[in-house]
Amino acid sequence: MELVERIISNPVMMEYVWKPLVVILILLFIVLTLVAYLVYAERKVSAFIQARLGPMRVGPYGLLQPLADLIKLLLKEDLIPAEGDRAIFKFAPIMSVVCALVVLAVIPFGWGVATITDINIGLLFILSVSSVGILGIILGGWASNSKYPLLGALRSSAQMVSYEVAMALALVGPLMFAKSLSMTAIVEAQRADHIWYLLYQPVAFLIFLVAGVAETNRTPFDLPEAEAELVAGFHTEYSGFRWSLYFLAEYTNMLISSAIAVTVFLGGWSFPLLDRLRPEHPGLFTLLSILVFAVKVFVLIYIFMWFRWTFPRYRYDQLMDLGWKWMIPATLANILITGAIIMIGQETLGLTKVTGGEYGERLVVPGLAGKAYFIGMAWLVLVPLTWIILAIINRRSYDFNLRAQRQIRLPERPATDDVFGKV
Amino acid sequence: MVAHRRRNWKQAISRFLLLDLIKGMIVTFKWQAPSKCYTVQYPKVRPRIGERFRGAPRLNRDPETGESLCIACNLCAVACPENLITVTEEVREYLDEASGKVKKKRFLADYLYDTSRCMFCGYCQDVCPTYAIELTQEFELAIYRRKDFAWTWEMLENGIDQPVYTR
Amino acid sequence: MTDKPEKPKSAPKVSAKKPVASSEPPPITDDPIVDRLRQQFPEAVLEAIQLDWPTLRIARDYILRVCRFLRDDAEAQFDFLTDLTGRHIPDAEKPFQVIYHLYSFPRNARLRLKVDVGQDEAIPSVVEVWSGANWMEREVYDLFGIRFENHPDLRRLLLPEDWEGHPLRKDYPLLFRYNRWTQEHLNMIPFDPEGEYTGKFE
Amino acid sequence: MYQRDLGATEKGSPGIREMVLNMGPQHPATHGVLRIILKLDGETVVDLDCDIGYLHRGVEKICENRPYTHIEPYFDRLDYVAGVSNNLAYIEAVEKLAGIEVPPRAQYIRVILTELQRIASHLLWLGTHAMDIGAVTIFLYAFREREEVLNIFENYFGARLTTNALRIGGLFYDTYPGFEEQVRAFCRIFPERLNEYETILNENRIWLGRTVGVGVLTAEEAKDLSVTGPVLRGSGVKWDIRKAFPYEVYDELDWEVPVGENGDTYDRYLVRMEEMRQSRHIILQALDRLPQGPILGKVPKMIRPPAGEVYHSIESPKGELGVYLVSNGTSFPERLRIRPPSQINLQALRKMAIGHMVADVIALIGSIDIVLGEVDR
Repeated sequence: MELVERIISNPVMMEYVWKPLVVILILLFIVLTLVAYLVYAERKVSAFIQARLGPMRVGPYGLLQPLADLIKLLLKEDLIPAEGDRAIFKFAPIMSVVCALVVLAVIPFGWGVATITDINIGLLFILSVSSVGILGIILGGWASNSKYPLLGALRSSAQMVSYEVAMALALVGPLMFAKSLSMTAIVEAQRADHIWYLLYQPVAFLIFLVAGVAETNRTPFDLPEAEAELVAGFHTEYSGFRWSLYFLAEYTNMLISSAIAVTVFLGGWSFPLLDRLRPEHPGLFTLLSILVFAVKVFVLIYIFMWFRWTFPRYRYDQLMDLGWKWMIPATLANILITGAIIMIGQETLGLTKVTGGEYGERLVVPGLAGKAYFIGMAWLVLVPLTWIILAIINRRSYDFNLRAQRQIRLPERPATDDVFGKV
Repeated sequence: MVAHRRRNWKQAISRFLLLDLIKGMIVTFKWQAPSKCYTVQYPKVRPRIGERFRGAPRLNRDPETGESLCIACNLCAVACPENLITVTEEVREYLDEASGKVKKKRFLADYLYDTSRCMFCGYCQDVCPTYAIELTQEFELAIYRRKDFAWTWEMLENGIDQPVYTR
Repeated sequence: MTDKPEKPKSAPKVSAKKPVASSEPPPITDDPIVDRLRQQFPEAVLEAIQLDWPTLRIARDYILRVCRFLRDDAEAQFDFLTDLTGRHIPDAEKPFQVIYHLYSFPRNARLRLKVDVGQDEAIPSVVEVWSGANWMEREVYDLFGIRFENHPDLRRLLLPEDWEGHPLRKDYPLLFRYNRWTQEHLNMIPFDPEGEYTGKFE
Repeated sequence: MYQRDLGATEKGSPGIREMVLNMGPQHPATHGVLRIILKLDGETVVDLDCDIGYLHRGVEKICENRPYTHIEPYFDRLDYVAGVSNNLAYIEAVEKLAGIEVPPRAQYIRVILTELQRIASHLLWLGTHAMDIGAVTIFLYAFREREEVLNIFENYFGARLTTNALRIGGLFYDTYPGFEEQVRAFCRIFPERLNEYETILNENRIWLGRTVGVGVLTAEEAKDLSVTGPVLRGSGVKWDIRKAFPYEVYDELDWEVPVGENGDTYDRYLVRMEEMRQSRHIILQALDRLPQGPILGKVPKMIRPPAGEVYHSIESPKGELGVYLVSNGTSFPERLRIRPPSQINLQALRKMAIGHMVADVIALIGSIDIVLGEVDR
């Protein structure tokens, strides 16, 4: 008895087991509820965009719809294809959802206690874990032993490989200012500098946004599950709760993508003028910081949804085109030009200084003149230069020359074939 | 007239500034106001049905005497492209009040209308000389048993019991 | 429930009334295209009459050559096959008829060709003249059983490959619910008028 | 099961390159029960075969066993999104065969109704086509406008899709009070809504990428394949039956035939969008000229056309809808052939799709605008 008590009240256990467990449970509860309501939000947003009402029956304004959906999904029959690989088929959605949830550990939802952990390789951790999550999709598509899921899985893997690169490279730009991979340090850098990195790095933000949409398999990049072509893509054969795990993973990924974008580009939980509260009312500040973070994330999620319900879907080869011919060159150009801008600002003009602090050294632009220089350079030089570089690289592509595209892309018709004869 | 596409510098610049995408997004954003919603909450709110709507069949009665208007002339059965109406007639004697004599006349014995095959073309009501058979505005025809699709004379006169949903 | 007995009903009942007498359609005498056709293929045009469109009756062996001539000829220019269909006339000596509706874009004119086909006879396919004839000929083959020679892909179009009979023939019964194909493939249960069909899974 | 084996395995033993993908008959983008068997190399279509007939009901056989007056409701069920156009094709064929005159008021109303139907059908096409390419919102916008047309139909004939609208010799119903205002109100809002769709789609780079240069059908190929309607016009052939063989009062009205240049999916899209505008133009003109008078001509009680045959075709929203009617002098037709425009247009799918990707096959099915009720009959 005493032993048990000692184990329970051991400060090491307290610090490394019980406290994290409680935090994890609370976080999971909140996030999973949130994700359920994200589905509701998606349905409502799509309905309003389409001049409809959306779910209205379960509860007032359909607010209990996620609950009803959950019950429905739990009660549904769990089908496994007869010729499929049963073990992998069952394992794949779990893998997808676990990877999505693990990432939540390092996201700074707010100041202080609201950040669960802060590891100094936060961004790398997120990028690496979330690329493992794609394995769940590939395995699920493969294990279904069906052609549509297989096609979806293959599309998904190719898409992930190309957009992961663009996503990671887009983050390099802001990191040059923050000089840290720790998520909290990035937020602190922006807060201390009274700036959002969106202003310094518009190109990187745009590319990150697009890559984030692509990462989360949403229209216009929802090729893995393109419902018109591949029925439902990789989860065609899934049903019931396993299907909902994929769904959960997708929406969690959307949450994570926007959370990273908010942290890196939009100042995370910080907000101008809010800092004054910190010394006097730390509790209130924490709460407000969570709120600020949530509002920013939801604005981005709304934009994701808005994209989805406005745009048509890319074709597979166009998606690859966009990834490799536009996004990756743009990120590389962005890194190069940003480096040059920082060099000039730092060495020639002396507008910046590197300071150390709680979270290691970072680049600080103290004066208004320095800020004006960096913002001006970003919008007046960085954006046009990137476009020009892209234009030179892609001068033959269809975005410039539809006529050329027509000549290039006319399908090669086989002269004769033995299978069906003429027509 | 040739529906041609414009390709010029203006368009190229607008593509660089993503204007083609933003314009579309503005349109979808504009429609979000709840006042522009087109949904009719069906079981709560009944949709407006056109006056000439051809829905569930009905056999009309004479509003004064309460007798069926049908004279068993069989025209509707002939007019039906699907041959789904079965009119059974019987010849009965009755007392003619005007002359006070006993006369013989055809009366309706049974009327069967198979709604499962009905195309709601309206030929039966067009051809009816006494406006007895009529396609009403009732459109809720779902039924649990397949044999209940065959509407008898009684069902045709009184309508069928449809559950009324309120929410 | 009105369950009709499965008796084959082929001919309409109301044919007892006498048909309305119609005047004979006038023959075509001075159409340059028909003259050229007659010149080119003296035995091809069996009959030429003026219905709503000029209608030519063509000998079966000539149809491919006539079609190619009509398409390529500088005066005819029938470059479009509007429709190709068949007809079954049970009492005739040659019970089948294949009917072609041609159209000329430059001249905005139509032409109808008819070819009589006997029982178990095949007719040359015109797919090599107009590729659009492919599915139309397949459909005629499917529904009438007229075979087309040299068709690249003569399969049934609408009905299953192992269906028996050709539905648009006049001797094909109208009500044909229980046949061998449905027994093999559809697992149909005979309809019981007294039975309860609830629509639920049983 | 009945299709030929497309030979996925016969080609190479160690490295099998081609995969056979069975698309349909239950597939979200095949617009019904169309089955397409695709032979794929990666995602590129090497070959495809359409398997139709899942909805075959033998309408032609049924019609041979019905009197002329009973056939019209069956025509509603052919192209079930364009019932009035189908009715018109049959009714006019019978009128032509029996020599029945239609009073001018009925002719004008018929024109108004068929053009409304064309708008409704094209709106449905736009919605489904855009949804196949991924723009789901357009689908609901287009259906919203289509609903307005269907409301007019409901008020007019009492049915929304299976209209059974016309009668041999004219119309059954005269206009209802408020008909003209309702049609005019629709015509007022319609162009701006159409502009909105075009704002979303016309210049959108994704839409352009998905449609421009996809499924090119040259004018020669289109004529060779007997393609009609917007698909033919998209290929640059300026041909419309309403101009070539004017029926009803189309020759008195002023309108134009939109034509594409390149014969790709985008041109077909543009042609149909322009056709909707032209239809609205026709409707407004016909409303202005709508004469008073009877709506039903002199029709014999028993319709028994003299023995003979007639081929009559109209420009339905899908293309040339022809009716070849052979009469033997009785009240039953001897032979009734329906020339189904979307079935014959569907033949061109193979020519268009080979060399493109799976996603383009979907876009092409949408751009041909098929309705399986008509393809299979």
